[in-house]
Amino acid sequence: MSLAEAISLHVQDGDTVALEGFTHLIPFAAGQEIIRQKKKDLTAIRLTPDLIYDQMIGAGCIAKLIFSWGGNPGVGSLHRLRDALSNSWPRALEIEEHTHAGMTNRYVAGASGLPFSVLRGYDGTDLLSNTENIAQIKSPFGDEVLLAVAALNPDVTIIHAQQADRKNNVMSWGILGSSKEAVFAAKKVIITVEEIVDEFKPHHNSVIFPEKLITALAVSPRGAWPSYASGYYERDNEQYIAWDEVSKERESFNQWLEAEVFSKGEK
Amino acid sequence: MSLAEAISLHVQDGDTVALEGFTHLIPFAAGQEIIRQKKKDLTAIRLTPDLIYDQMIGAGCIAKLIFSWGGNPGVGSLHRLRDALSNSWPRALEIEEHTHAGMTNRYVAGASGLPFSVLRGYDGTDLLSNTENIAQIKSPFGDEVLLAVAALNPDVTIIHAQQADRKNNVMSWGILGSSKEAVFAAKKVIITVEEIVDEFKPHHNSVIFPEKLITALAVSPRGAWPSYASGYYERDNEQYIAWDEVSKERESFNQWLEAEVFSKGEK
Amino acid sequence: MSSELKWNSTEMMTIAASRILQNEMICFVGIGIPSTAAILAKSMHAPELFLVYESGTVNTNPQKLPLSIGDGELANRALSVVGMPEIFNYWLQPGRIDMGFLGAAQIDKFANINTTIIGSDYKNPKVRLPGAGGAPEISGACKEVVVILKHSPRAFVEKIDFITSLGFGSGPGSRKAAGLIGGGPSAVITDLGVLKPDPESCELTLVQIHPGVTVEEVKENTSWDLKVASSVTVTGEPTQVELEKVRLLVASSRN
Amino acid sequence: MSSELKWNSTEMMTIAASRILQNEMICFVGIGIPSTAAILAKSMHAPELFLVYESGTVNTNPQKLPLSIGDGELANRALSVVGMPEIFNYWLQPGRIDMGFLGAAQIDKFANINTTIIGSDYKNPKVRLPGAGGAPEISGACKEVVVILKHSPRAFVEKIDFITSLGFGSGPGSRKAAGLIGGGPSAVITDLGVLKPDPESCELTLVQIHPGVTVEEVKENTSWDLKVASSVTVTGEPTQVELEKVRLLVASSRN
Repeated sequence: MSLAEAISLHVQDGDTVALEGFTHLIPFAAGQEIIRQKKKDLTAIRLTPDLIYDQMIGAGCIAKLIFSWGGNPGVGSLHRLRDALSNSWPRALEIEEHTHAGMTNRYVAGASGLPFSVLRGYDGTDLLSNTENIAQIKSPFGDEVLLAVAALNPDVTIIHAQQADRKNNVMSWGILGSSKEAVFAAKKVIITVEEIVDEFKPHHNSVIFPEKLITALAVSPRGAWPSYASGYYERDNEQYIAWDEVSKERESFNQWLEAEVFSKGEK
Repeated sequence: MSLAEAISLHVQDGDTVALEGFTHLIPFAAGQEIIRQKKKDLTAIRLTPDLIYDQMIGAGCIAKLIFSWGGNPGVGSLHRLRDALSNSWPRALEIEEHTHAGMTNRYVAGASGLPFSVLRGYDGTDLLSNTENIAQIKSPFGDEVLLAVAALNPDVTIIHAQQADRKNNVMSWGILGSSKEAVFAAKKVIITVEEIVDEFKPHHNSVIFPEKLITALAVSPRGAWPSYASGYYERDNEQYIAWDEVSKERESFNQWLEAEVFSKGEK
Repeated sequence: MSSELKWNSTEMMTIAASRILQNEMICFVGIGIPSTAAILAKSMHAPELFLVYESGTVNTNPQKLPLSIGDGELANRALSVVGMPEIFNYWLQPGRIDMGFLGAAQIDKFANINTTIIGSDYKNPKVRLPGAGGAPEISGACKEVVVILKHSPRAFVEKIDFITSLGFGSGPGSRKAAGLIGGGPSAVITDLGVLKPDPESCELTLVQIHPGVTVEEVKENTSWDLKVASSVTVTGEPTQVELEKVRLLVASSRN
Repeated sequence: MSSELKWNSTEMMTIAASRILQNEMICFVGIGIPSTAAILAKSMHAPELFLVYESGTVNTNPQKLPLSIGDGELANRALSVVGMPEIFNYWLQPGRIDMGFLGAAQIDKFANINTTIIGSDYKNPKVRLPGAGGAPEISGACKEVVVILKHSPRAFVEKIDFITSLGFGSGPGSRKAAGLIGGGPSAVITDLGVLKPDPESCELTLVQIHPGVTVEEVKENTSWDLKVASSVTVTGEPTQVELEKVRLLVASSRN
């Protein structure tokens, strides 16, 4: 299946989507295809919105953002995110803000088919009074009070991985963040991969996603660029730095959008 | 450190111990060293007591067993366990009985530094009214009622693994059951390995235990025999079948204990 | 059972179980006859059967019978091997498994299962059995559960001594009340025939007998007054290929 | 700062932070100056420093500055790479980490940290900052936490606009009341000096100034009336080796 088909068939306006990958294997090609197809009113979940959600926010795809750290890593701010929050441009953006530990455990709950996970987190912070979907919970085995976070079960989780085999199983290695949990938590799963291989070679700390978990698989070489894919290509940090300029003004962003997304086909 | 030193230093009478490894990598050498050193009054945790705890029970090391499935896999019953339960021979044995999902999540809670884990489990069973350390818990995000299991934090977890490197990191692969969680949950960790290697080669689904997690490391070739060590030796099923006869009567068991444990040094 | 049959009753039970498995199902398998049935099905009509074992082997394709639930054969031939938290929490608990196979020491008319004790006093039982293992949650969360055990009055009892795994409890509504998300037992396959829960009452009903077995024989081996379907079918005879494969598999575990 | 110094204030801050790290510590590191300090320490006095990054890299040994918290350099040079549930739930949450490094946009006298918003209205802030990331739980669970930020009246404020990570709350007892298991901030390292919490009151106190810095200068850059220890030490000057290594590291991130 092509990426365009996968997005067209499986991402609907108004869906809750999670494009995961923690600094590594960020599914940029899929995110830009969502922009190209003008999907809208999405609730977008991601620990680190990163450039990918800055782009989707600027393009007006996202109505609500659920996240835990919203910067341009190593560079600075996400200007499209800020513009949406401050000026509702190009549309109003609602946010729901958590911690990495909280988001991770929300995916864990979703993956586990449970309504919530328990952690020690958010304690003493102002997030407690400003964030939904968290609640205190008492241990039934003593007096300790802990924090419960509500499960996340995205309509669609999208990740990028290195390889698929001929039977549509997928292997990924390197930093995976909360991707595994986001996949298990989702109702539908789209995975883009660098390439199809005959056989998976062993890697330290690799994870295999059996085809049973995958709704649609698309080959998308360099689909994580300008983030990186361990074993394939490195992070293109110039792009991250350049994004600061590109995204600062609406006009330069719109020019980028036209030139780099709408004028180009699926990567 | 030798296995004898490790057991002598780090396993105390009255300790709560977990010798984990799910049918694979069962730490038999360590268990038999515990027998040899006549440790007593142990609370012994293990999903599947298997032959190893049958031996330790028959030798009188164990005061309480916390488990979820107590048979001789593929063969039949554990006669020493039954004799201890029915006739308090060689001493009274208390049991606390769970399900695999419950035990696994008890280790998860212990590994996570939480007092409990939540699962969908034990529902509608008579375990609910006969087992300690389980309790119902209501979701703070709706009306669902789930089950909480209390954390397990063994004084000592003991596992067998394939390899250690020169810096005392340990690598294991193949079926690991709940070993990782049992290690993270423990106050002290003893690991026996097949051998020391210069470098870990990649394996599918391998797990590395950093030396920071390990209190004592001992080389114990064939330390999981008669269970198996993937990449080293296969399960010696004749021993599992023979155990049925050996363990059936106290006399034959005592002869085995004398000949195979007390008359032999550390394997 | 008549002596002229070319198979024994365990072979018949195994083959009947294997036939119930459909291609592409995700199946949670235990050791023994469930494994034999699953491996047989994969080599026959269901090559894409996706087998998960509680030890952590995902999509495994064993060629010989595993000696234990964590046999090296299962790990070496698996697509992947994961920890038990992932198996129980990510695969089983959310209802991802289509079919779970369970054995039983005792079963009642609502397919509730006992594998814990024989006797009325939990603290002082007549016989201590292995216990729960993964069964309660398998019974709870799989879309359907198939129970495999030999028919005898001691196994098919009016009241089981301990509910290790809930079937249909005391009838319709019990599973929901207990909070179980799975569909519950869809069939009980024995060496004599196949029982299925009545869609209305959930009570196990004899719907199929194996060749050479009579309805009367099944009723005699059931302690309660077994309901019998208005039309009872007869299991198709084991084919020569099925028998050969079953025997090869059973022989493989003796090596 | 006087202009004749052979280093800049960021270099001094980084070197001061690196010196606080002890060999064999398990350290939870963030990107930027914490990484530079940690890598520097590993190449100097603390070769066995055990670095954990929230992205999942365990015992990593980067040779150049990571560009992001999940840089390939961190993964390729790690003993192992694990998922974030394992990092947050198994490593951080139970109190296994000796020291956590945090940055801050605002900090108050009890070392409470804000990295969320500038302005009083959460829904409509003057400036939107990146947010919490891993900080609240790092601050909560590490045995000790070291905060690194540049000194300025806008950063060292009487009242922070949002508590992203709890330091000592409103003083002694606050952490325990909030349920935090870790010891809290043990030092705040800035480009001007080092503040440590008073053992009694938990209030940040100036205990050390960097070479060429005056106490007055630190007080001027702190919005509250900064407590000063009875004897303030002066940080040892950066050695030639420290400076060379820091500059090489910083240069490495530009490649």
